[in-house]
Amino acid sequence: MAIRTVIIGGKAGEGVKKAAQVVANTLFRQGWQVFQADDYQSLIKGGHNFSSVSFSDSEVHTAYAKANLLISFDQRSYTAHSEDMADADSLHVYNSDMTPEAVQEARGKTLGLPLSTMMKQIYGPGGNVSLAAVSVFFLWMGYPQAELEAVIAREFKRNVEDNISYAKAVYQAARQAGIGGSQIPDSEFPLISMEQSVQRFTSGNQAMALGAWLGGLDFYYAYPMTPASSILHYLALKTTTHKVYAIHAESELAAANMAIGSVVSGARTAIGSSGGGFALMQEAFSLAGITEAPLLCFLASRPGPATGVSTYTAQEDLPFALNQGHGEFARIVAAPDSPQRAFSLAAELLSLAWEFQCPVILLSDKHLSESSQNLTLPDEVPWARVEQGVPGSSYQRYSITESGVSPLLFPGSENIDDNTVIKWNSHEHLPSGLRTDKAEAMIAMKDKRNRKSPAISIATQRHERVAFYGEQGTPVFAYGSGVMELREARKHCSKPFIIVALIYLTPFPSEELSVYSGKEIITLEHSSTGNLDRFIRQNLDVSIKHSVLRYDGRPFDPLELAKIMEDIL
Amino acid sequence: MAIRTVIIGGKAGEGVKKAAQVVANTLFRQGWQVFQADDYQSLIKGGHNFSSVSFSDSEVHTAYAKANLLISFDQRSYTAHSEDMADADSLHVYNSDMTPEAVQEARGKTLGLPLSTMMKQIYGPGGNVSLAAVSVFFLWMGYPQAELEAVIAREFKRNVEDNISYAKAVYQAARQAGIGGSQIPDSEFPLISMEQSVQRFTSGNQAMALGAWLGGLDFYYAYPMTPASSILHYLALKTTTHKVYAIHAESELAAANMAIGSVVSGARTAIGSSGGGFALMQEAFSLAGITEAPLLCFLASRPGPATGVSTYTAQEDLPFALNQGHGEFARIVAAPDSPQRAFSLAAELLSLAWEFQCPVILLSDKHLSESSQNLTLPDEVPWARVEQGVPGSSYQRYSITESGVSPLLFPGSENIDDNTVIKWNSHEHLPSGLRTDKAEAMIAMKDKRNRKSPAISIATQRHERVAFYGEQGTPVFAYGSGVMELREARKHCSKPFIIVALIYLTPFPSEELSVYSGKEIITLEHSSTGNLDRFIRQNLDVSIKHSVLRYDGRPFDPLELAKIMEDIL
Amino acid sequence: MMRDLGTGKENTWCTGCGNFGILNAVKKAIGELVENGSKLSDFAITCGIGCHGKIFDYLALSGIYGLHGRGTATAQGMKLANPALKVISFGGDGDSLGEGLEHTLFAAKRNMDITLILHNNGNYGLTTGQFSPLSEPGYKGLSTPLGSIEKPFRAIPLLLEAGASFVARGFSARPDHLTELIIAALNHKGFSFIEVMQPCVSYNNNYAYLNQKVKLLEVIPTTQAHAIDLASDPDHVYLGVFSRKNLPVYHELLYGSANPQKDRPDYLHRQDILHAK
Amino acid sequence: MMRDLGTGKENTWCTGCGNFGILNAVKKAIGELVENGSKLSDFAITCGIGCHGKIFDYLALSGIYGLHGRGTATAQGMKLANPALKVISFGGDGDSLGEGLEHTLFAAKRNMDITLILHNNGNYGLTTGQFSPLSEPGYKGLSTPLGSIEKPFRAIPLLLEAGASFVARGFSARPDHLTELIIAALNHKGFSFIEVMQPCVSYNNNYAYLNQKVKLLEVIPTTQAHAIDLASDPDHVYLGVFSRKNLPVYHELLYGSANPQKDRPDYLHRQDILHAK
Ligand SMILES: Cc1ncc(C[n+]2csc(CCOP(=O)(O)OP(=O)(O)O)c2C)c(N)n1
Ligand SMILES: Cc1ncc(C[n+]2csc(CCOP(=O)(O)OP(=O)(O)O)c2C)c(N)n1
Ligand code: SF4
Ligand code: SF4
Ligand SMILES: [Mg+2]
Ligand SMILES: [Mg+2]
Repeated sequence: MAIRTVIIGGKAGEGVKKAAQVVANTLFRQGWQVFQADDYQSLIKGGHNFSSVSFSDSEVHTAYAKANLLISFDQRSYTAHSEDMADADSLHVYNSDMTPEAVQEARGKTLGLPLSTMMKQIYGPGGNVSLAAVSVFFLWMGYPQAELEAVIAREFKRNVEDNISYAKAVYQAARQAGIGGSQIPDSEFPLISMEQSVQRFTSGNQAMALGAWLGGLDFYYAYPMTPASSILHYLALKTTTHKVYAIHAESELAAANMAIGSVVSGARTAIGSSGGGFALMQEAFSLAGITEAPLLCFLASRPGPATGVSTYTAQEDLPFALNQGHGEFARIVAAPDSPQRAFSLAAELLSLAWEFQCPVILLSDKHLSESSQNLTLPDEVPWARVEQGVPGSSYQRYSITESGVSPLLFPGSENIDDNTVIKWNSHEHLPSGLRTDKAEAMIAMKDKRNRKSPAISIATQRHERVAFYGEQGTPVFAYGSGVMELREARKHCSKPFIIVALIYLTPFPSEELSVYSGKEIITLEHSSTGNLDRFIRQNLDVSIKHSVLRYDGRPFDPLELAKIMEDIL
Repeated sequence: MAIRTVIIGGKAGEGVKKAAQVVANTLFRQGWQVFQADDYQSLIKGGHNFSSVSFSDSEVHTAYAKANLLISFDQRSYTAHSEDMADADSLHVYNSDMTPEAVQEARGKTLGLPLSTMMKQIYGPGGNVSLAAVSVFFLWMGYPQAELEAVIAREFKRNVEDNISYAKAVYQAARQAGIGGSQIPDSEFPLISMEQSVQRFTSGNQAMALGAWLGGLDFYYAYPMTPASSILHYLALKTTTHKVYAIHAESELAAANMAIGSVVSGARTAIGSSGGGFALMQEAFSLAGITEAPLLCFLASRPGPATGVSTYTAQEDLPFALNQGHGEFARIVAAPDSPQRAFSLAAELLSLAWEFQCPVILLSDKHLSESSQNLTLPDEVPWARVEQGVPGSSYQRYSITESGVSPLLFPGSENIDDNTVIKWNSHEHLPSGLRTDKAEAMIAMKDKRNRKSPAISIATQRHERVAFYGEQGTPVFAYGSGVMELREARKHCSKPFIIVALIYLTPFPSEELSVYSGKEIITLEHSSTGNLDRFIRQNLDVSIKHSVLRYDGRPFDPLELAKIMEDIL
Repeated sequence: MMRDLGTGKENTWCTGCGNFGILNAVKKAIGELVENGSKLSDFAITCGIGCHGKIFDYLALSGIYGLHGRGTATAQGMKLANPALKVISFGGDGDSLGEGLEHTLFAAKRNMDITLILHNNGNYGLTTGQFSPLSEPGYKGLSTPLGSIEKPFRAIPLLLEAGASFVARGFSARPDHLTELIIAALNHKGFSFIEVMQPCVSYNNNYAYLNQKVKLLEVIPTTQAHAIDLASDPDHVYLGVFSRKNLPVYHELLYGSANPQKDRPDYLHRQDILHAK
Repeated sequence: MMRDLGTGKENTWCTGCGNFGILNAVKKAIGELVENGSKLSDFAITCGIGCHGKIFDYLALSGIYGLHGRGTATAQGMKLANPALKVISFGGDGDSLGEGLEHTLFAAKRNMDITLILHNNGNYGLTTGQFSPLSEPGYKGLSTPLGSIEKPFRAIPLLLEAGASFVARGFSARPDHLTELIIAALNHKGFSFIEVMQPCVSYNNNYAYLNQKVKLLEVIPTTQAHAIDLASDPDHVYLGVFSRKNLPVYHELLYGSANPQKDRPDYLHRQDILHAK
């Protein structure tokens, strides 16, 4: 079925994102496959934000730039999006109080409503213009007014009565202006009563937080940084119900070192940040390496370097993510190719971290982290299991083993007697955990740690390390939200291609990719210098015919990307 | 001529290193080519330290493990080194008070002297056993007692009279025991009166500090961390004479951000640390990237991860050094292949940093940083020059230029009028330095910065980016102190090989190395996982026949390495 | 007349934000200082990341928009390389007392001759209102939905203890008083710290509270203990100068009256020094 | 009888180092606590990097030898994950008041129920005697060959200001008194801080000075101002408890009497929670 898109634009503080969430959630509850992306700036009020909700009856992998229904609250949004109509049937509802001289759009229909005036009439000062978007959407979908009222009451808790009056007034005004009936076949409400227990509508960050938690996560330490902050916010909200503790520490350095402390006490622990904060966690990351601390790290990228562009998307951190921490140690780096994958991958990675006692990075980017999509809960996720040591005076934290993995015990846990001494160490150490600088001891302990790498490589093969989308055509390598963009673009591209979605990056999934050795491939990434190209070339003997690079912080529109792909295929 | 080695061993606090320095300096002043390496532990008193001084009439690139003259102050040193005699003529002088039952060594002669008893007789409590090593060395070299007295008086300022008495007493006792006359041809004192103005005897760290200073360095910010600390110590000592300011900041984070502040004010500035401290400077390194701050960074490696092994050597940080800082930006990474090179390279890199306004890493390792060697001052080094902007209201810090380099101005400098506004920015920015999040502006500024990379690649070709030692045989790739070890080993290896010493790592010196494309090579590095191999493979199409890896923190003995090379060649 | 200190960049602070008052006071203070002989080109600014940091974009002054928490470290480096500069560091409460607490306290300890203006809005404004080191217990933000369980630091007592030689408190809604404080801070030789009470209309709108509680200090308290008591008085938010001391400044202890930017030895001079015996 | 708390590892502190006194006092204190019912397996230790940190290798107790400056952050994480643990963080003056100042002050602010023992030797011992945040002006070390130009922090006043609920000072050469302090600190519920005057015979041998200046506090001062005065008395180095307050502790505010290590929901329980409406 066709894919339809609703775009809502306005100032920060006007509730653009919230309105889009209500729209998206309504569609989700009705059984649609929905994708929501939010474009916002680093400011609290004003500026220009817009949210896009694309939906269809089959999976939607990213949002579209052209809208079937466009709602703009202010002049800037009106202008910014006046070219963004999908087709002649598209509708642009705008705030005529803000945009007095609306010109006819390139295509589509326009309808000005005095949204501010109506708001003033109902609320007096204050008010919530974003409800207007919900009303227009409901009408446009052909949903009855009663449903609108119920949704408004449920979703906007402050000032419920005025809210309902305003929403109704807009609904009526729009209906009088001739909008009405459903634009979408089969959109009667409710179409499907969603099985809420297996389907959620979550952002990538929520999915990975929840997935990690289901896999055993107990503690999360972080310092807010876009686009990773919502992991912290989400888990903090779950303290009481989920028995997970999300601590906003004084800095990323504190977060990472507190996290390792919690690991020593036996808690399944994660940390998260964006590039700048992650940079501050480097020394601790290396500490996790030498102490063999299982530590799950979420790295959600945004354009860099340094502060960069805080609220937009990028995949610039690949080399940084792959080469974290001074010194040599085993680690795992993986990137989900959808919010759905983020859920299962987070659990997988937490489990692998504990199986192999090593730090693990889940690499995402703003578009994947902060965009929302239908999430189907998998029946099962891996559970972070621990190889338990035997308490007693002969216990050694770093016992030399064939596998390189030394059994664990935790201070103060029930099975520990007074003779058990569990010593972790940031220095090179003896099996006992006591420090050493002796040549043979250094070699022995490094060898022990290094022995884990091949085992990790085999263990990761339990999971889908590379996903392939499509059956024939040129292979296009991508990871993270690049995969989402390509999957959506493929729907519109007349020439065939196979998407090779790299999920596990370290260890490199050589086995799955050996078929491409000697072949021509295309790559796509959000970087200006071709990090992914260099990474692939380092690990696989391919010739890269074309690299699609984008580095303006914006995701690709699927239609635009389809055109690019047609050109280069 | 033959190479001879003096090894002095004892407890930390007994002055082992100092005695070796006096030995090395004496030899240096006499015109020998000298190499001194110090093996010490992370403790202040006790334990086991030893220093090795190898010398010859041609350049010595690293120290030897077997001694012609061995002096041990305590039992532990006696035992640790009892196998370390170079040949049957070698002499081991030990402290018979500490080693009552000396066994005859595998080879060589031994002489026990009651060094502690003699010390007690002269000093009463206290005293300085290390002078004994100097005395024995002087006698062994055939230097007259008067010279010994002069050197002792000059080098050991505290307690001069007792020192001289003790040194004389040991000299006499050793002479009576039959040591005497010169063991070395042409060792009359003084053999050559060294031209102190063109020759120095310095450690790698001193060489790079001095070289950077000669190239224009004004400020150095650091937090002590072995093996980088002596850069700080050395520059701090030069405050008054050299007008260079070395600041010990509250942390590496402070050091790096203070440094960038000083750059903004126009000062040629460097920072330095080892891996753990460098990890803490990542965010600031990335800040240097986006703000285009010329910043020279010294990274002196030791075994990792985390605290690792503080006082030993390693080359584990290569991938970390090459991929520093989140986000994408131009940078230069280079590694000196000797203390001599460290001097010129530091100046080169400071100059390149300012020419291209980018961060630069000088990568070394403990063995190169802390070992000392003859340094011949080059006639000239590059001088950090600045492309000056034109003051006035139209000045833009980040003006878009063909070359990618935007002219600089500094606040408060003499040519600045009140209308000149110079804005640096950690966010993505407009040419004015004001922040932006606009797509086109992001692309324009990233493109500007990226344009520097090819120019940097060309500019570095002014310098020796790769050094080749030898004329024929298998190419052996190495960098840093690996090169020093190979150069010394080559002297003893019957099979020929060419050392390919990588000095510039980023940009990769493809031009110089293209001749090796398709060839078989050998690599050598101090790493357990083959970082150098991966790095070379990523950049050059070679097949690596053999990788010599060492990761026990110790440098290679040249004779041992020569054997390894003979086996694999 | 002095040129405009604005940059023309669109201001993205929320309407009513206390930052406007700070911006205006800074402009006025610098205007007055320039009138009294300071050179505009001798001012240099830096900041952290946060709503406060945006002041960098609205002030046509030289400097660097730094990293979150590191502005005061950067400011020290700027000052040391050119002591003729009057360096102002704008900090947020998350920025200067959380992420960058260490740099703040060391700048004070060193009596580094720079000025730190703390935009105390009691939260992390720019990252959507999380609790900050100065938030009250119970503060609800996205990272503390059940209410903060930490006690706030007391900015002024902490800075006094660390060694700041000039310590004051202003209020963004008292721009004239704040202007005076900024002038005094910039004229002070040594580390000067101004805690500016800065209401955040979006996440911590304490205008009413502050308007009710603020009170001008009559004199500079003579003891540190008294200054601390007044600064942490539960009934009043005292505004004014809490402490002002003349103490040796770091850069003069380091290199006397030299100016490293102006006096740097050139290449030939360095060659001479190198070869001097 | 309690097992030996030593590890048999060769001790590499300088002969006469004040750290020996601390090590002995810790062993004795833990011995007494165990005698009085504490479980040895409930003690957990951490430290920074420095001479002080070597105590980790000499104590047969569980824990983690942490990063320089970060021990007190790590200690907090250990405590939070298992509140049954008695967590001790050993810190150096460079470590806890320089590199890691922020964590020290935040642990105090949070009243995190852990103990920080500060080995105050007035320098960076392990890295060969550079000046530290507690070194006196003029201190000559390798990084300050012309003498330090910074004033030292005052550890106790700073910690008091940050919110530490138990603050004391001991002297490594008064091991019995120090033992008592450590016992009191470990018994204190909340953040406890002991500044231990620890002579460094190699770089800062202040035995004579301390032996002459130390004096026992007679009572716990009743006001913070008085505590600060006594702690920074130029004529005496007072030893004893400067402040002890009963205040809510962080982990109980976070999760009451739960124990995350023992009460963690298992996989099936998580599935239930996930699917609960
Ligand atoms: C290293 C790092 N961590 C986190 C962030 C994200 N961040 C930006 S501003 C901010 C907090 C702002 O709070 P505050 O300093 O009080 O400034 P305000 O916005 O309240 O003025 C944070 C956490 C960042 N930019 N850099
Ligand atoms: C990040 C980092 N920076 C620097 C070091 C080097 N280092 C080790 S110990 C130390 C200082 C020790 O001083 P202090 O904390 O006072 O301990 P002390 O040795 O005096 O007990 C330093 C700088 C390190 N290990 N890690
Ligand atoms: S969020 Fe608060 S501090 Fe930030 S601009 Fe708005 S009112 Fe000001
Ligand atoms: S250097 Fe000082 S602190 Fe370190 S062990 Fe020796 S005496 Fe103790
Ligand atoms: Mg704030
Ligand atoms: Mg110390």
